[in-house]
Formats: sequence, structure tokens, C-alpha cells
Amino acid sequence: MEAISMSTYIKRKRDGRIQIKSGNKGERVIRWTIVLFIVFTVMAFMFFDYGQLEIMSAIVETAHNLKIMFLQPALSHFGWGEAVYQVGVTLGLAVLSTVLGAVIALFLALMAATNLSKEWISKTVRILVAFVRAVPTVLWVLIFAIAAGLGSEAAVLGMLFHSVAYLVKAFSEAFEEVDAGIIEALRATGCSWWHIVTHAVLPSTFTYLLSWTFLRFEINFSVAVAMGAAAGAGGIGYELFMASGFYFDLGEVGFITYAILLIAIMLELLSTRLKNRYFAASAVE
Amino acid sequence: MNEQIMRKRRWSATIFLIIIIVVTYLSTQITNFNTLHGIAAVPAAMGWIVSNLFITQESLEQLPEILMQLNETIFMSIAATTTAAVVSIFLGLMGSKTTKVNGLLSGLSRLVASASRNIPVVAWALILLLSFGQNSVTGYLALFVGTVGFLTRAFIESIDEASPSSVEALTATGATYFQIVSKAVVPQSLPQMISWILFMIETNIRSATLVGILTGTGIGYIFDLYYKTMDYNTVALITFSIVIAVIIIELMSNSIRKVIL
Amino acid sequence: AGGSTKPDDVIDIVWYPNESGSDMKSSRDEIANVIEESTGKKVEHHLTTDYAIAIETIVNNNADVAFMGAQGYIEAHKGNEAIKPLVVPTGPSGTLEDAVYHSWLAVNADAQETFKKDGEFSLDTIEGKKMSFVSGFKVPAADILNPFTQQEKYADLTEMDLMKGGSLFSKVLFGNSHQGSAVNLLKGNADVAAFCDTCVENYVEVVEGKENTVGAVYQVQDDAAEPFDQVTGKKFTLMSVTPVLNAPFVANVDVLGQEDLDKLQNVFTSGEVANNEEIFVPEDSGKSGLFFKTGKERFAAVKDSWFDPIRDLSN
Amino acid sequence: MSLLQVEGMGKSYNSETKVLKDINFEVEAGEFVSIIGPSGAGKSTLLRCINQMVDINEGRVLFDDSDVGLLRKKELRKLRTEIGMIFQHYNLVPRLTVIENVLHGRLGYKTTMQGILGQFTEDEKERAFYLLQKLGIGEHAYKRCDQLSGGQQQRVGIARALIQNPKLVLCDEPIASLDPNASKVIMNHLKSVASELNITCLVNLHQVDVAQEYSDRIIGLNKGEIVFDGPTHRLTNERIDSIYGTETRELITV
Amino acid sequence: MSLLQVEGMGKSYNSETKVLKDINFEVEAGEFVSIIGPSGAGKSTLLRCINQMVDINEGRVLFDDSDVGLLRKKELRKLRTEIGMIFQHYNLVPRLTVIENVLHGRLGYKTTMQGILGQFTEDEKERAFYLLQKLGIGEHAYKRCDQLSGGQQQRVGIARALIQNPKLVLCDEPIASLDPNASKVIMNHLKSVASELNITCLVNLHQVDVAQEYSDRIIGLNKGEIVFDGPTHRLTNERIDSIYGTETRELITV
Ligand SMILES: Nc1ncnc2c1ncn2[C@@H]1O[C@H](COP(=O)(O)OP(=O)(O)OP(=O)(O)O)[C@@H](O)[C@H]1O
Ligand SMILES: Nc1ncnc2c1ncn2[C@@H]1O[C@H](COP(=O)(O)OP(=O)(O)OP(=O)(O)O)[C@@H](O)[C@H]1O
Ligand SMILES: [Mg+2]
Ligand SMILES: [Mg+2]
Ligand SMILES: O=P([O-])([O-])[O-]
Repeated sequence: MEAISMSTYIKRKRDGRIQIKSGNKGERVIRWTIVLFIVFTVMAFMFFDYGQLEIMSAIVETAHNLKIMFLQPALSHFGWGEAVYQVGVTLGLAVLSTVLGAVIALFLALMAATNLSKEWISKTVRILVAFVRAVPTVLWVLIFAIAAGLGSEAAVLGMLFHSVAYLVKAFSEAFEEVDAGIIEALRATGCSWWHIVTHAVLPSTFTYLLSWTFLRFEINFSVAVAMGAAAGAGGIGYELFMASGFYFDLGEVGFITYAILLIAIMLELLSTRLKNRYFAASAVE
Repeated sequence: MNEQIMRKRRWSATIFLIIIIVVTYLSTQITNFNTLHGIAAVPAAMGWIVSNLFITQESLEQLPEILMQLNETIFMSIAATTTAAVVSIFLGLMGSKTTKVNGLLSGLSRLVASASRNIPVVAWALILLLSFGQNSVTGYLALFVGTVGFLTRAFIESIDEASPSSVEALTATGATYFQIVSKAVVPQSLPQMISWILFMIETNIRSATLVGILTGTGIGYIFDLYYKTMDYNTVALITFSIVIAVIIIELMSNSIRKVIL
Repeated sequence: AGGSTKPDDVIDIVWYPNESGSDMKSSRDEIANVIEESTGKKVEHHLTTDYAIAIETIVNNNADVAFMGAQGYIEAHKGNEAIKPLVVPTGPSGTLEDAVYHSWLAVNADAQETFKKDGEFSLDTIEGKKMSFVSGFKVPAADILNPFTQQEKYADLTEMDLMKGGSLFSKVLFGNSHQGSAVNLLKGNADVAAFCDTCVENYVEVVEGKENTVGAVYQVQDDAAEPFDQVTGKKFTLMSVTPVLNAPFVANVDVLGQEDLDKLQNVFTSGEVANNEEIFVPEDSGKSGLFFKTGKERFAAVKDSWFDPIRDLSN
Repeated sequence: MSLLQVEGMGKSYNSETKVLKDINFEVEAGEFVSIIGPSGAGKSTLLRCINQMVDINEGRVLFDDSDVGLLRKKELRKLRTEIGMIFQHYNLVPRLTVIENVLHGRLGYKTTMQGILGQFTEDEKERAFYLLQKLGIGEHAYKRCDQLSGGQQQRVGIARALIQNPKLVLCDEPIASLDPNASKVIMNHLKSVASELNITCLVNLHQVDVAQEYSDRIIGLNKGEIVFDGPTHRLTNERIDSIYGTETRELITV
Repeated sequence: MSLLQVEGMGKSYNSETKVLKDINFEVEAGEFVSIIGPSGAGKSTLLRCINQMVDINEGRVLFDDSDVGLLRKKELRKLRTEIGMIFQHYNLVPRLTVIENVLHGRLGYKTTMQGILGQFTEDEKERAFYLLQKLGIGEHAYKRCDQLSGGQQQRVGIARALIQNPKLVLCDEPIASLDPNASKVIMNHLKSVASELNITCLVNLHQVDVAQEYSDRIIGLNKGEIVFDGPTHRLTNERIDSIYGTETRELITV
């Protein structure tokens, strides 16, 4: 056929069939990554220590538990006022670690952004931050709980560590996306470094910083719940831990879960609202 | 009039700042946060860490055991993430504007995602612990549920980002729904999705430590054990192993990301 | 809160997980009242989920007073000389003679035969079983290790091996509190459980044999509070009973100051406190609280050396 | 009988405004017809109604004598394989190779499973190469589409439409995103497709001069109504004015 | 004495290739000089060497008789206030208002603290409005810059440069992103700035015809070397060829 003689560009597989994939590196890496995911998952299921687990009865029991939790939520060990107060404590922990974290992260991120900082400073901050991020938050909180003693200070400090690490990464990436031309233009007028930061970098990235901070606030709320449960940081998480780990009171677990869910969804809606309302322009850009 | 716009902007900035300060102040009150103590605690804590959290020869003897548990935790995180990803792909396809089948399923998938994401992973761990007991499966399931929520949201975004124009083009050639999904949507969003999965594996290893503390499995369990017996040298070793593992996985994910994105 | 070692106008008290439940709230608050009245300072409670945090908090000068186990006190004193015992609740005699509680190893009553050798309970039988401890910190290690380390197979067995499971026990669970450990047993998650008498006496009654003796059978009361409400009517038998010195209130002199320490010791040991029904709850009142009044229980001041028997045990 | 008959077609996306009103025209096999009109006139909508990418509200469209509005799902897919479509923004899958994108045109002929597994026959692949060669982009067959220039991408789009073996090709502003040179290449290709393969072309265009140069016949659309329909030579300046509104002609024909 | 003297200047970003080689020229106060040359010739680099946005490797640049290469940080900031710069992509802060962007030109005169707090004097603000008015965009002073057209944004860029009270303005392809109309407006403004305010202009341009229309003198750059330097009327077609390489002229002057 005419086509064959013409098509000098056709690549064939070993079996003589025409190839249609480009076979580039990206494609191969994707394929291998997926294969590895599957292999590891199968291995994981083989290695699991199932103990004396009876899956069927466990599932039935879970279903039963979930039914009690979500259909008969009740408070038995503390009242409504206390519940609101404990949620407040958890929110408070989240606010403190987020606000302090954002302030500290702002300065560190300026040091970490490659377009605003010297290379070695930026590298140092990045390595430090990568290390801090790699330690699970609960370990930070537990370590601080021992080192700084019980109380909100330990919880806030522990959560702060991670918030800072997370936000430094997010903030510095936002800073790095600032148009190099703008920075050049201000530099050319004879501006100092702080002028460039306050008049070009911050105004250009402000809404991003805010929306990252709010996202972190959402995360910190659930972290605060976790720290209450796993590290005795107080708040609704501690009550959740007591209800499930000490009293085995499913109704109360259910109630607390509803309370957490409610707050979390409210925060999520709020952040979407904020974004759409005030930051819409930024998204388009 | 225009001066007014500027002034109004400055005003709203000031009000915003005041709100933040007030909320922060209220938070210090309700949580009993003592700022001075908080600041003083940092050097004190650092001092404690330096003088207690170091690895000794003796603690190194525990390394094989620690690595075994770390291994279990890593595998658990991977399994939870990949299996959750499979579920999330379907939820994501149903939830995305580009590929949704109908409004009802789309709403349902978003609801499932939102609920499972917003109930914190600790709550899931505690709930599942009651019936599944102290067991890897408990940890696995707790991570699984949270991951489904997160990945579904991420996948919906990735699929929405994949341009609807090629979906339109394939519809016009007479392709079926699943053909369109596999030929137009998946190729465009797969790299993004894999990137999210890698991110979630990292996150889950960290969460697995927390879940392990609560459910008595994997590296979290062994951390808790040594922590509770105040064997801080081994605690340091465990922490260090986790850090190394997380950093290695992060580096690997980053290099994969670099190639595929 | 502390941080510095100067006395301030707040007294921070740390409670173990066992005493952090809401059924002890009235006792905790009453103790706070007593302290506030005698020192004029405000009291802040710190409830915990974890023994180590509780101990380290007072060791690192971040609390003034703690109510902790004898073992915990010894650890704390080792970490910081300034930790001093304040008072210990006495036994029914009203003296320190019987100021002990009992650490139990218990098994389900139905399954007790599997733990007997020649008709007697034998620790040898717990090999390969599922074990529930209170926490990694509270292991009746000496009791269990003794019979086994004599065997060649287990010569190198350490406390840590016990807790990790897999070596002597097929599986180890932690209840996080004495109550939790007992419930692990009664729900069937564990074959053997370690917990103590005073921590569960609010929930169970003896139905067979003499209290605090091997072989005694206890049953969970029908109206037991959580977490025992799920296992009402269940029975367990004691296979080993070890007396343990009563848990002390301890204070950090550096943080609290000697003056307040003396004040507290005075008021705690007073007859007024001994007759305070929120603190020493009459046994037949049906209420729950920190301590029960069966005889002449009261607080008595103790010296550090009083704890020496426990020090000897763990060495 | 005409290949395509549109009878009294009306369309509205919402209840307020009618985007298309009482559209009537016929297209013979092999004709090259351009549709011109101001932005928002309904040109894109008109094309999409023909292959039922959007549902029509009134009237009917007959393609090859069958009423496309009455077709069931499977028949509709069948119909779409016979109508190729070319888009302003090419609408290729950017991460896939050129050849893969071209082969997407065959999906309509496959079962779902065959399509997902990408089981294309050797004949189909050879045909794809033949078309790419003919359109002058054979050498790029294994490149990813996002590495091609706009003009090259549009040729991939044309190949994807042609491999369907369509009877009709609908082109929605195929050259609006291209520079003059590339536009010329694309229009020449479309023209030769129409004449050599005897495929009917229905092309939306913004550029009146291009429409005049290439088409046999022009349809002028304004506010959802056909205001001109006739052979190209009858499109006078006055008629152009009536299509676009008087003032605008200068701007448009520049 | 000339305002600007460039003596034997050489520049390379990496050790392999020299971007600029032995550049020598002088510019008198009030001159309007265009620099033309093919892409990659080093035009942008040349401008950036003058106000030390990049360091030079060889030779020296004298501005107002001081060697810019020897200046310390503070003196360098001072120098930069005397040299305005205008960019192809305007380089405004998009989220801020026009007037805020213009006032950025005064930051070089402020202490760090004054700058951070945005303390501008009334005089400065009035001058900013005066300049905006003169450039015909006074009415947009309170708009955000991303709401302006390209031509308007470039005028904001010019105002930002002028409020510095510069002796010299460096313009790096100020009209390359603009349509012909806007280009004309911008070039006229630049020209009138040069003559009315007696500010020297050094303008990189791609369009030879524009350079010829507006400048007193043209410098031709090719591969980092000056291949032409003379009054505009002496730039013959052959010389243009030698600047751009023979074949390309047609393309460029279109
Ligand atoms: N999916 C849709 N939903 C609602 N309204 C639509 C939709 N698509 C188009 N319209 C509206 O229908 C009208 C006609 O649009 P259409 O895209 O067909 O015009 P057009 O002639 O192709 O314009 P252009 O030259 O800009 O492409 C416009 O008013 C448009 O706003
Ligand atoms: N920051 C840099 N680092 C390394 N090389 C650079 C840098 N900037 C420019 N170059 C190189 O220097 C040479 C000259 O670049 P320059 O931008 O000065 O050219 P130009 O004449 O302005 O070109 P154009 O007309 O495209 O703007 C080019 O080869 C370019 O690749
Ligand atoms: Mg259109
Ligand atoms: Mg340039
Ligand atoms: O209160 P305990 O010390 O017995 O756990």
C-alpha cells in the first residue's frame, strides 16, 4: 500500500505492530509508579498482622457502633455548656498555632524564597523546615508536653512547629511566583530590600498568603482535636478520647463527632466563601 | 470619591487586623495560654531535648525492631492511600463537573468526601478501635477513610482542570462515556493524581504515627511504648527513623513528580 | 503555670489518667477547695492521658502537686530531688501499717481452669496468652518476670520484652487506665489483665472467696458506671495479688515553696479532711470518689524512705 | 435528496432568549458552506445542534434522511461517527501523542472495552499515518500534542475528524486562533478534503474574506436568524452590512 | 562632559559565551538614542549593565563622571534613583492602584522605615497626579493596574520612571507588547519627555522603522558588538542588513 512506503516515520514494536505511544520517560515513570503502588499494596496486605481479627464480626460491630453513634448521639459526662467550651478550647488552640505560625512563617519564608534571599540562607531554612515537617506533629506535641509541661503552651508550640514548616513552604512558593520583572523594576528605582517586600511582594501575594493560612487553620483544627486525644492537649479531642477510650460511650462519641464535623464543615464553607468573595480576582490572575 | 475607596480599603484592612488580634486574644484566654510562659518554654524545651533526646549505643540495639515497625507503618500508609485512590477515582469522576453522570450522584460523592475528610482521622481511629481492636487493620481503615475524603476532593479538582474541550471533541466522535474518561480525562489528570497520591503517602506516614499511638500499631505504638517508659534515647532513635523515612519518601516523590508533571 | 522555679500564685495539680475521669470530679474539686482555703492560691487541675507526661510535668517544675503512684513518685524523685512526698492515704486502720492497695493479675472466671496447674493458679500458664497492662509504665514486671527468667528459654527476658508482646505473650494490649485494662479482660480482648483493686472498687463486688486473695471472684455491679456498663454481670478471678504501697500526693518544693508545702501537709492530715465525704467517700453511699471510707482512713504524712521497699523490688 | 436538511430549528439555552429561531436550510453532499455572522449570533450553537451536542427545542434536523433528534443513545453515537468536528481550540488531549489523538477518531466504531484498551487495528493505524502524511505532519506523529504549533495542532484535529470517514465535517472557527500563514494552510487542506474525498464541509468563520475565497455558498446569521443564504458571488457589501450591522464592516474585513 | 560613557565594557553570564564584547559609546545629555539588533544580540544586557542590575566583567561605565562599578550599596541606590527604567512588560504591581505604582518611583529617596510605612509627601503625590495627567491617564489613578490596557500600563511605567526625576531613562523594548496605536502614543510620550524635560533616553527597539522615526541617533548591536553607531539618517539599508544579517531585513521591516 502507498501509505507504508510513504510513512518513513512509523515506529514498530517488536511484533511488527505499529506503536502509538511516544514511550518517553514521563510515561514510563508513570507506569512504573503505578506498578510499584500495586506491588506494595499487595505486599502490605500480605504482611498485615491480622491478629485474631474476625473481619465479618468486626464489620457488623462497626456498623452497629456507627448506628448508635450517629442515630443516638447524647452527652452523658458533660453538659452543653462544657461541650461548647471544649470546642472553644480546640478552636483556640488552632487559632493560636495558626496566627503565631503565620507570623513566624512570613519572615522565614522571605528568607527561604530564592528570588528574595541569598542562596545559602534559603537552603538552610529549607533544610530546617523539611526536617521539622518530617517529624509528625503528635511527636512534637508529646515532646513539648514533657519538655514544657502540661497545658496549652505545649500543644500550641508543638502544633506551631508544623504550621510554620507548612506555611514556610507555601508562602515561599507564593513569593517565588512573584513576577521577576516587578522586583527588577523596583530594584531599578533604587528601592531597598524591605521596600520591595512591602510594596511589591506582599501586595502581590497577600491573598494567597491569607488563603494558605486559612487552609492551615482548617488543618490545625483537626490537629488540635488529635492532640487533645493523643497528647492530652485538652479541648474536645480529649473528651473524645475519654468518651471512646475510657468510658466506651458511643452516644457521646457520636455527639462529639457531630460537633467536630459541624465546625469542620463550617470552616470549609467559610474558607470557600472567603476565597470566592474576596480573592476571586487572584484566582483569575 | 476615589480617595474614599482608598480610605475604605485601609479601613477594612485595619478592621481585619483588629479582628485577628481580638480572636487571638480570646484564644489565649480560653486555652489559658500564657504567652510569657510559652516563650520561656521554647529554650527550656530545647534544653530538655538536647539533654534527653539523643541516641545512645544501647538504644541502637532496638533498631531492627524499630525498622520492622516502621516498615509496617509505611506499608500500611501505602496500602491505605492506593486503595483509597481507587475509590476516590470513581467518586472523583462522579463529582467532577466535566465527567459527572448526574447531579444526584455528584452531590452524593461530594457529601461522602466532605464527611470522611472532616471527621478527623483520630476520631475514625477511636471509633474503629472499638470494634476492630488493636490491630493493623484498624489503622489501615482509619487512614483509608480520611484519605478517601481528601483524595476525592483533589481528584475532582484535577479532573475539572483537565480541559473539557477534549471531552467535547471525543463526544463528537461518538465515543462512549468510559472511552472518553479513559482516553481524554485520565491521560490529562493522571500525573496530577499520582502527584496527589504521593503527597498523601507522605502525609499518611505522619498520620500513621498518630493513629498508631491511638490504636497500638506500627511505629506509633512502639514510640508510645518507649515514651511511656520514659526511655527517651529510644524515643529519639524512633523519631529520627521516622524523619529519615519521611524525608527519603519525600525526595523520591519529588523526583517522580519532576519527571511526570 | 511554672517554668521558672519561683513560687507563683497558682497551684497546678497533675492527675494520672485513672483519676482524670468525671466520676472523680467532685473529689478533685474538693481537694482544690481545701488547698485554696489553706493557701489562698488558685488551683488549676491538669488531667492527663498519659503517665509519662504527668511525671515529667512535675519533674520539670511545671506543676506544684501531683497525685501519682508510688512507682511514679520514685521515678519523679529520681528525676528531681525537689519532688517530695506530701501525704499518703492510710489503710482502714488509720495508720501507715496497711497503707497498701493491691495489684492484681486477673482472668475471666469462666476460663480460670486454663490458668491452673494441679488445681493451683500458676503464672507459668500465661505464656502465649493475650495480656492487658495498664500502660507501659505500670507493668507488674517483677511478679511476672520472676518465674520465667529462671527458665532457660526466657533467661534474657526483659521488662520491655513483656510489653512488646510476641515473646512471652502472644499479644499485649494497653488499657491506658486500670479501668481500661479490666474492661479489656472482661470484653474478651485479653486473656489476662493487670489492674489494681482501688481503681475498680467503684464498679465491682466480691461474690466468691475473700477480698484481695488469690481465687477470689469479682462480679461487675449491675449499675456500674462507664466503662463497666458494657460488661455488667461479668466475673473475673484473681490469679495473683501483690500489695503495693498506696499512691501519694507529691509536691515539688522548688515550685510550691516550703511554706505552702507545710500548709498542705497540715491541712491534708487534719481530721477535717479525713471526714470530708467528698474526698473519703463512705463506702455504702453509692457515690464514687478518690478514696473510700471503710474504717478510719485518713491522710498521713510520709518520708521518702517509706518508699524504699518498692525501690528494692525494682532493683 | 440532500445530505443535511434543517427544518424550522429553534434553540434556547434558557427560557429568556432564543439563540436560534426558525432555521431552515439544506446542504448537498460535497458542498463547501461557510457560516458567517457577528459574535453571539448562534453560529457555534447551530453546528452543535446538527450532531446533537446540544438538544434542539423546535423543528428537526435530518441527516441522511434520519431525524437526529429521535435517535437513541447508540444510534446517536453511530450518527456522530459520520460527522467529523473541528474546533477553534483544536480540543486535543495535550499529553497524548499526535497519533493517539488521531486514533481517537476511531473510538466511535469500537466497543467500550476495545476503546479503553486502545485496541486499534493495523489498518487504522496505517490510515492515521497516511492522513498525517497527507496533512504534512507525519514526522510529528510521536510528539506530544502540546509540543506542536497551533497550525500543526489544527491539522491533527483535521486528521482526527477525517479518520472517522465522515460524510460531513463541522468546523467551528477552525482558523480563529491561527496566524495568517497557518490559516491559509488549514483552509487549503479543508478545501482539498472537501473536493478530493467528496466530504461536505460546514465551516463557521469570522473572516468574511476567507469565507468568500473558499466557499461555494455562504450562510449569514444574525441574532439567531438566517439573513443571507446563497452562492458566494451574491454576497455583496450591502449584504455583509446587513449580516454584521452597518457600522462594523470596515473593522471586520480588515 | 558626556552624561554617560561606556568604555571597553564586556559581559558574560557564564564562562562560555561573551554576551557583550568591548562596547564603547557616549551619550550626551538630552539625546534620544535607539539600540537595535537581532534577538539575543545583548540589547537588554547592555541596558542592565548601565544601572548595574547585572555586574559588568570588563571595562567601566561612567555616569555623571562616577564609575558605577565602584559604587557601594547605598551609592548604588542613589545612582539608580537618577536612572529611570521602562520595561516591555511594564512590570507594575498588578494589585496596587496606578497612583501607588507611580509612587514606587520615590522609594529610592526614602529611608527603609518611611518606605515600609508608605509615607509619601503631599508634594510627591501631587507630582504623581501631575505626571499621570500629562500622560493622559489621570482619570485612572485609583484603578488597579491589572484593569488597564497595555498602553495605559506602559504610561504608568513611564510615570513611575519620571517621578524619580531621572537624568537618564532606559527603555527595554517599551512597545514590543503594544498594538500599533498604543505604540505610537508611548513613543510620542517618550520623545516629548526627552525634549521637554531634557531627559536622556536610551531605548531598545525591535522595530527599525520606529527607531528611524523617533531617534536622533541609532546604535546597532549584533552578537554583542556594536556594528553601527551614528545619526539616524546614516542608517542605510545595507547597514540594516549588516546589523540583522542579510536575509532577514524584509521580515523585520514589515
Ligand atoms: N452552554 C450555553 N449555555 C447558555 N447560553 C449559551 C451557551 N452557549 C452559548 N450560549 C449563548 O448563546 C448565544 C449564541 O452563542 P454561540 O456560541 O452559538 O455564538 P457564536 O455565533 O458562535 O459566537 P462566537 O462568534 O463568539 O463564537 C450567545 O448569546 C451565548 O451567550
Ligand atoms: N540572566 C541571564 N543568564 C544567562 N544568560 C543570559 C541571561 N540574560 C540573557 N542571557 C543571554 O545573553 C544573551 C543576550 O541576551 P539579551 O537579553 O541581552 O538579548 P536581547 O538583545 O535583549 O534579545 P531580545 O531582543 O530577545 O530581548 C542571550 O544569548 C541570552 O541567552
Ligand atoms: Mg462560536
Ligand atoms: Mg531583550
Ligand atoms: O494510680 P496508680 O498508680 O495505681 O496507677
